[in-house]
Amino acid sequence: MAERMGFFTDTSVCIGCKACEVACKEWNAIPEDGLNFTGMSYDNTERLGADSWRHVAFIEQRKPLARQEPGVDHEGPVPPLGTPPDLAPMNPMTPGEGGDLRWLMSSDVCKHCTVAACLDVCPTGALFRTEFGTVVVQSDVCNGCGYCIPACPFGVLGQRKDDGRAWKCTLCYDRIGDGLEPACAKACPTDSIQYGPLDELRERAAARVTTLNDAGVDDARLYLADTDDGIGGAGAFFLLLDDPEVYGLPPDPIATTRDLPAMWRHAALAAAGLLGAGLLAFAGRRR
Amino acid sequence: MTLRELVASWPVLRQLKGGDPRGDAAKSRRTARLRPRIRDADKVVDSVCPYCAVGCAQKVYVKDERVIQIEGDPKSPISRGRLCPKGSASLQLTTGSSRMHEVLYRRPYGTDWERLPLDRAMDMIADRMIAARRDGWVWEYEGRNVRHTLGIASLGGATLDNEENYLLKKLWTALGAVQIENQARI
Amino acid sequence: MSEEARGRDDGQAGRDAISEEVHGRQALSPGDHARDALTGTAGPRRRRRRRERPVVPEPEFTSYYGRPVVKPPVWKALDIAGYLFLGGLAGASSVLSAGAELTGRPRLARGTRIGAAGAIAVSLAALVHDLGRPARFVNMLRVLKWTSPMSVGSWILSAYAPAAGAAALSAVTGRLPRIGTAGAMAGAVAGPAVAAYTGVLLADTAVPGWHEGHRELPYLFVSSAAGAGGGLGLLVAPLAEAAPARRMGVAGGTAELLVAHFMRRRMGVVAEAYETGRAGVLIRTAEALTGAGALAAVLGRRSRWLSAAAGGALLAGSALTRFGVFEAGMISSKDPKYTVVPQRARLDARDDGNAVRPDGTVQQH
Amino acid sequence: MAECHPVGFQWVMEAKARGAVVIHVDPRFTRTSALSDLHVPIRAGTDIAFLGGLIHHVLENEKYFREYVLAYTNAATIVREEFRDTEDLDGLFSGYDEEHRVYDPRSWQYAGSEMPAPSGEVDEEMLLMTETARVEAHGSGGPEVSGKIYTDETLQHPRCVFQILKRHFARYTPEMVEQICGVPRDLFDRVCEYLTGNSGPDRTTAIGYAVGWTQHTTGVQNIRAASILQSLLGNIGRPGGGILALRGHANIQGSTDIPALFDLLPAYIPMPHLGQNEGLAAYLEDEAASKGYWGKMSAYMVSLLKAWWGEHATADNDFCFDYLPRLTGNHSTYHTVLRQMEGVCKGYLLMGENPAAGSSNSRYERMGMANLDWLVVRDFSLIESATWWKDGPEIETGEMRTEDLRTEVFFLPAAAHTEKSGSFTNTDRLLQWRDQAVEPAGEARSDLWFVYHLGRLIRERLASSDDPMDLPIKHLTWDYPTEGTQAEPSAEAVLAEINGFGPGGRHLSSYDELADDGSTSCGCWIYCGVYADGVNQAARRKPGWEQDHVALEWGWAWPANRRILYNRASADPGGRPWSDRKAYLRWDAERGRWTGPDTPDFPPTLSPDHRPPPDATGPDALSGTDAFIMQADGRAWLYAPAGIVDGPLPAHYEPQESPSENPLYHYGRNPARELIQHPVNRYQPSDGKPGSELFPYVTTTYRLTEHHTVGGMSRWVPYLSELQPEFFCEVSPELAAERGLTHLGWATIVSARAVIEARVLVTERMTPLIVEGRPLHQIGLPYHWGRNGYSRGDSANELAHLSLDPNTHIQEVKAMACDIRPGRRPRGPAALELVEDYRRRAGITERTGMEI
Ligand SMILES: Nc1nc2c(c(=O)[nH]1)N[C@H]1C(S)=C(S)[C@@H](COP(=O)(O)OP(=O)(O)OC[C@H]3O[C@@H](n4cnc5c(=O)[nH]c(N)nc54)[C@H](O)[C@@H]3O)O[C@H]1N2
Ligand SMILES: Nc1nc2c(c(=O)[nH]1)N[C@H]1C(S)=C(S)[C@@H](COP(=O)(O)OP(=O)(O)OC[C@H]3O[C@@H](n4cnc5c(=O)[nH]c(N)nc54)[C@H](O)[C@@H]3O)O[C@H]1N2
Ligand code: SF4
Ligand code: SF4
Ligand code: SF4
Ligand code: SF4
Ligand code: SF4
Ligand SMILES: [Mo]
Repeated sequence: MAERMGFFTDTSVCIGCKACEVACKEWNAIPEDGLNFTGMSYDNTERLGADSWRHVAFIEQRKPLARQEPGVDHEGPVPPLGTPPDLAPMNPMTPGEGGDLRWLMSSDVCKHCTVAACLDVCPTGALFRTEFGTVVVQSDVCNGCGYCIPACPFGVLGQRKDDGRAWKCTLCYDRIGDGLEPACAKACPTDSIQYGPLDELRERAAARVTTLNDAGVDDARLYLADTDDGIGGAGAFFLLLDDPEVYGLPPDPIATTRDLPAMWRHAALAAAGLLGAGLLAFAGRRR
Repeated sequence: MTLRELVASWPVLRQLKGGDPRGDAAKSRRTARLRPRIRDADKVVDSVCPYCAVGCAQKVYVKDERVIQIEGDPKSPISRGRLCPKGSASLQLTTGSSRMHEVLYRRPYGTDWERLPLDRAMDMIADRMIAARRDGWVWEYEGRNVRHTLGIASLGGATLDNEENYLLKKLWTALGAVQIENQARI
Repeated sequence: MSEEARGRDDGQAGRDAISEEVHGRQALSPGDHARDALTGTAGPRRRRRRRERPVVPEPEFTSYYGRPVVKPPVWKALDIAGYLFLGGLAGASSVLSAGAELTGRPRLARGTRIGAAGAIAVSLAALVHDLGRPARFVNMLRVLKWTSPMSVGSWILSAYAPAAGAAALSAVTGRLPRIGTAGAMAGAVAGPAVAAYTGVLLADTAVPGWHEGHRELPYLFVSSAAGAGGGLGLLVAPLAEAAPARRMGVAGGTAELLVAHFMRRRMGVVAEAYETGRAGVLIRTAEALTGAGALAAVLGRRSRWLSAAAGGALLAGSALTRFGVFEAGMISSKDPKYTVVPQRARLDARDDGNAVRPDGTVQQH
Repeated sequence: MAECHPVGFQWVMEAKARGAVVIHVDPRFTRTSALSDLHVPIRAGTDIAFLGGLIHHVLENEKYFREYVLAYTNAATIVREEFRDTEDLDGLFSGYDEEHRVYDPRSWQYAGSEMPAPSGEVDEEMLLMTETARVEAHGSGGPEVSGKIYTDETLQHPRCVFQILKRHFARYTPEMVEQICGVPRDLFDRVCEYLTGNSGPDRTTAIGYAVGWTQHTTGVQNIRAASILQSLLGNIGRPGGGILALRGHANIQGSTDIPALFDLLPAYIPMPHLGQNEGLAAYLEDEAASKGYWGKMSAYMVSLLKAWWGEHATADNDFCFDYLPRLTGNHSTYHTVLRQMEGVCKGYLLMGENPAAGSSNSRYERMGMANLDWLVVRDFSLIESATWWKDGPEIETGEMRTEDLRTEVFFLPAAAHTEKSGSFTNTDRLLQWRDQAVEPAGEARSDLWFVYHLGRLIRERLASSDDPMDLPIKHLTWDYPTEGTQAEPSAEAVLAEINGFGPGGRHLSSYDELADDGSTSCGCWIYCGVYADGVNQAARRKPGWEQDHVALEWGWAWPANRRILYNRASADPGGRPWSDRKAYLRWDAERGRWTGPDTPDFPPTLSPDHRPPPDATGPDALSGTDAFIMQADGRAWLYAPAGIVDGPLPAHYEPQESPSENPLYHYGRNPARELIQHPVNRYQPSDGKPGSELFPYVTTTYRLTEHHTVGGMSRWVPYLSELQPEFFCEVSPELAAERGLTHLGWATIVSARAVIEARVLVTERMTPLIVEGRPLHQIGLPYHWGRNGYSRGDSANELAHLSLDPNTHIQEVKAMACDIRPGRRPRGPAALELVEDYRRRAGITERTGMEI
């Protein structure tokens, strides 16, 4: 087994350029996703899916970014968070002072979970864990059963319309197997996406949060770096400046397969119950 | 592949032999053979991003006389291997389906394009250049030497390279044309 | 140097550059500070220059433009909910047919054997239809994974379906009765597994409306299957042979109503998904039909017609339950609320020092 | 910068990581602002007031770097008595000629200049000088100043530059900044604090700008204002300092150096104009400077003529100087379109530009094209400029009918950068070579191929002509080797010619070797050395990690591979670094030369205490402290006595079309701005004049990271198009409420020229400003769209007008006024009617907007 490799995405230096999205598409020859003007700030990709393996989120908020001075001044209330975009001029917004504004950008990707629900549930073995500890779909094996798609607690996988198969980030399995950096990380102008051995990345990330916190960026926190969490820690983890749900990420994800033994027990009991009840139904009177 | 091999490669069997059905046992033959396509390049050519003036260094990977990938060159002390979305899209820019590869011609008052062979087009343009240049020729103005022509003009150059601009400026000036402009203006 | 020679040369240099690539990054890293940039840490604390502003009520939860967190299943309702229903029906029918066989109720046995095989055949067709690439169905048996309910299900089905098929074939043709009986018996053993595993199939996803019911769903589905199987028995068997089917239908239907109730009670906010929109309509109709079916089954002991109607109602109730559960899952996965609110509550509880069970539920002090 | 130079922005992040404070001054909160420490929203078009306020602060509070200012700037130089400032003449400088709307700059000269005293009247010669834009001829240095220079080192003389500066900027107070720019006092104070706190011997501040400053009627003066500020703070020629022009296209710098521009020959040698007929000597007399490197203009010019006409260029025939066409006025692109509409210019080649969507007032461009005999478009795809006769906006409105248009159109597919070899010069003046990877497919060819073979065909046709007008073509050196199946001319051979040859065909290695006796040839003197020793220096790719931070062995920068210009100023007058922290160059007395990580931008062995003999000329006339070696007086100019046509100092003028009045001057707009009076270029009433209330909002145009210019290289590329799929406008919630605009709905935007529609993006990143006590709203329009391609939309340039910076002839698309309303725009003739209605209600005539 090679060293476990992964991503540390530090959103505090992301400039929202979307080079990661394009570099990924070019390398993996992913089909274009269609023209859809969403009004979600500068995000017209909307979400991860079969044809977007990187997705850069844009969040405009009435919140200060440490001591940054945004210079703006607005009157009037803002619509609450979670409002659909067609109803909200700016979204998601935190109610706050009209002189506060920050624009958060963050590049999302498959988390290459330690406990990966998608992989666990895949009936064909199309999804498998590589020697780098990453989770990869083999497109020649995938039969389009679609099971992995709702299994992922992050909504990463998507089904491609024309071929019905499921697709997601491979952490550039072909590249890293040959000592190359993944395409997205290589392109990233500010090194917001950092690729490397997971242990090193975790250390660096921890130091980075401390630096940021010490420098007064109190909001900085790590997401999915903790091996005790519901997915056993991710192979791709993040430094965020707000709660995960603000970025469209689940605040406390769990790999549902963790509950699988219990579920099987219940299922076995239920099946036995059915058999028993069925046989019981024949006991007693004939009419 | 013989039937035996086929059966032997059945992951369930590999699994029974102790392979992990969530790991190596599930690997397909295609996956086992996976290589980054740039490894198969016949040559790797040094290039520079064609979009903006940052001038990020690119590496162009060529296989069978076709460009198969373009990425940043980490050697560059300017860009350190990185490319913005535009630079990253250079492959699609240069090899995408919106590129035209044929000369088109619209005749005066014509309502649609027609095809025209390249050498024919070059001949026609050369003839027109000579004629328009002559038409617009001015030898002098109020007794002073001018020797220029306003009959022809050209625009563009900031996406062209130095050598192209140099030849353009040289030819143009020798023709007596002065109306040569480019994006450096606007 | 000729152009060609240079090309080759560069090719070599290029290959070197590939190894330089990763190496290069490292070589650069000591001086590579861009990633350490800090924004907003210079200067004085921000001055508050704003007046009071109208306050908007605190939102219930936060999301990214109201977009779902998890992906809704790509399955089509007719295919998959239909499959769940038919699989359950088949499983329960097999149990019935075996019982009928053993207790000498030929009409019931024959009808449920054929019913089970028919149901499983259609359900398999639905499954294959739903696969984006039906040709690849064979890949289902590429591996055997206990972690994948669909894999387990595939293997169960590949045991069950031939058994049920053999049983039915023999019943229809009257040939090879031993094999038919063996098939029926095997089907009776595998059938309940078919009915039960589908609960796990749904529950083992991140769909809140399903996963939050992961303890109850297998019970719900087997009860519902029992209701349907009983219903089928009532439809196919003469009054003289229908008693077991009646008992199974009534028991199944009643259990289905009870389990569903408890399940929703435990789900918290996610239960809303079962009460709103199409899911709500389906669930309410299913409950009415199942209740009515069970009642009619009890009352219709002497009426072939009422028994048949009860059977039909139980079948329909069972089917609608699956469609309702399916739909509730879809609703719950399309609204980020159902993902975020329970998870946030869990997190907050943890932060407050409350114990969180391994399955993620909160144990309050 | 994060938006338009994203990969370059990594160095800003690098600086931030080392503690730099980043300030972003922009009307909009952009991706750059998101990563900056301070965002200053500013009313578009008011940067001079803002920078003027900073200069005021520096002068008033004595925050300037006195030693630097005294040693390296012209602060102490005394100016002519005749000079009058805008403060004296209410917005005009002395020498203004109302009839021609130009300045006679003679009164702005230093005292002691040999120029004749100003007559107050502009002669034709002067007009020509102005129109043919001598300014750009100084792209690599300053213009000539002649005569003896008087100075007052105490900076007390009332006519010394320093005192003039103080008086000129006295009214640019923080209050005035607030009133004009809409920048609140406290925000402005913080900028002052950061800026001055980060300048001096130990620290430097850099200023980066791009077209947010240049695309104004006061474009050049915006940059002049920054130069004054940076010179006062001692931030030029030093590491971490400077004014960084973030240039545009991949080779925009190269196409200025080897100019596809009407007024320049390669390397900023001015094109001769009508008045310059008396031969080479007289021309050189006119143009060359007596001191500094421009003093060697004769060598540069003769070598250029030798490169072009080879053996035919001899001392006897003035090296064919007469073969050069003469300028007779302004031949810039917008004036060329006038010639097209007049029927004078009949043939047009578009090689990599798309004016039908990218040029200001694009309708004006199409009108010109519709009157051509023939048009050649070379591009990758069928851009708007190639298809307007078929599907342009005028076809939609019914103003033009395809069947009635006589223009003959040739579309020739161009080769992409991977399909040809050549060099690009990036924004750091760095030449980088690209190798051809594959041959272009089908009939696509490089522009090199096109120009070379077109020249060859023309030469074949004229070979037997004995018309004297054809001699320059017949005698032209045009014998490049060709390669490959497509007979592609060798780009390296062209580069070698650009670099130049010495006697015996030796490749030159430096412009110091150039001579004016015909023994050397050189196609672009500032590029001399790029092919030194027959090695393509631009192709050098020594990895960054094997070099120091200056990385002299990556590519090749002009001039002479220097990376920081005027780097002599990084050391004090005695040749010692100003501080250890900011050390760069130093004088090594033992070895008798300048040393440091960079090529010295100074004669390498000229000692700091060298004083030239009084009669020396050219580089020999430099003293050991004349750090600004391309300037005729060796000094950085706080005050520009020559070379700039709209004033020696920047003054705040309102944009051509502005909803606000100028509180400083009666003459509220740049008196020397260039206007084009034409029916398809009507101007709106401005600054409170009746009718201006119909166009109450400031509009600015800009770029998005995901697209490139007018989209020829991005709107056709699906991976980029999907990232920004539609044309939109950015407005604040307040403006949305005021005008009933809904998020994701449509907006119709109207100017006196056109009406367009855009999707609405309501965002708090757009903030209302308080200008002159009233709220002012700004509208943001990314200008990338047009009607062709994969992602399509209306083009913002339909709205724009032609009012140009008089120095550079650049259009003002960064600050305009317009109206916005909800809903989609009318189609067909109704669109014309709507615009006509606005014009009628605003009382617009051909005189509107033409006031001084
Ligand atoms: N992604 C991308 N990158 C590009 C290009 C591209 O099209 N797309 N084009 C390239 C080219 S050709 C060029 S020229 C450069 C241009 O690079 P930039 O000049 O950076 O580009 P713009 O976005 O046009 O303008 C910059 C900013 O100026 C602001 N602005 C507008 N008016 C004013 C004003 O009056 N004062 C101040 N202070 N700011 C103002 C705008 O809001 C905008 O944010 O970019 C190059 N790089
Ligand atoms: N409103 C408004 N207008 C503006 C600006 C603004 O900020 N606001 N900015 C201005 C600025 S700075 C600029 S630079 C211009 C840009 O305006 P344009 O230069 O007109 O726009 P581009 O789309 O860059 O056009 C370049 C064309 O060259 C083609 N091309 C690329 N490479 C080659 C090649 O090698 N050979 C040939 N023959 N063609 C090639 C591309 O496909 C593209 O169509 O827009 C200007 N207009
Ligand atoms: S992660 Fe990097 S590449 Fe992606 S948007 Fe952010 S800065 Fe750009
Ligand atoms: S994030 Fe989702 S798709 Fe990625 S490994 Fe985890 S479960 Fe699988
Ligand atoms: S869709 Fe493909 S990858 Fe996903 S679970 Fe099914 S077979 Fe596995
Ligand atoms: S690692 Fe590779 S596959 Fe994954 S997002 Fe990055 S570029 Fe795409
Ligand atoms: S990659 Fe981006 S920043 Fe670099 S040169 Fe290309 S367009 Fe400019
Ligand atoms: Mo530009």
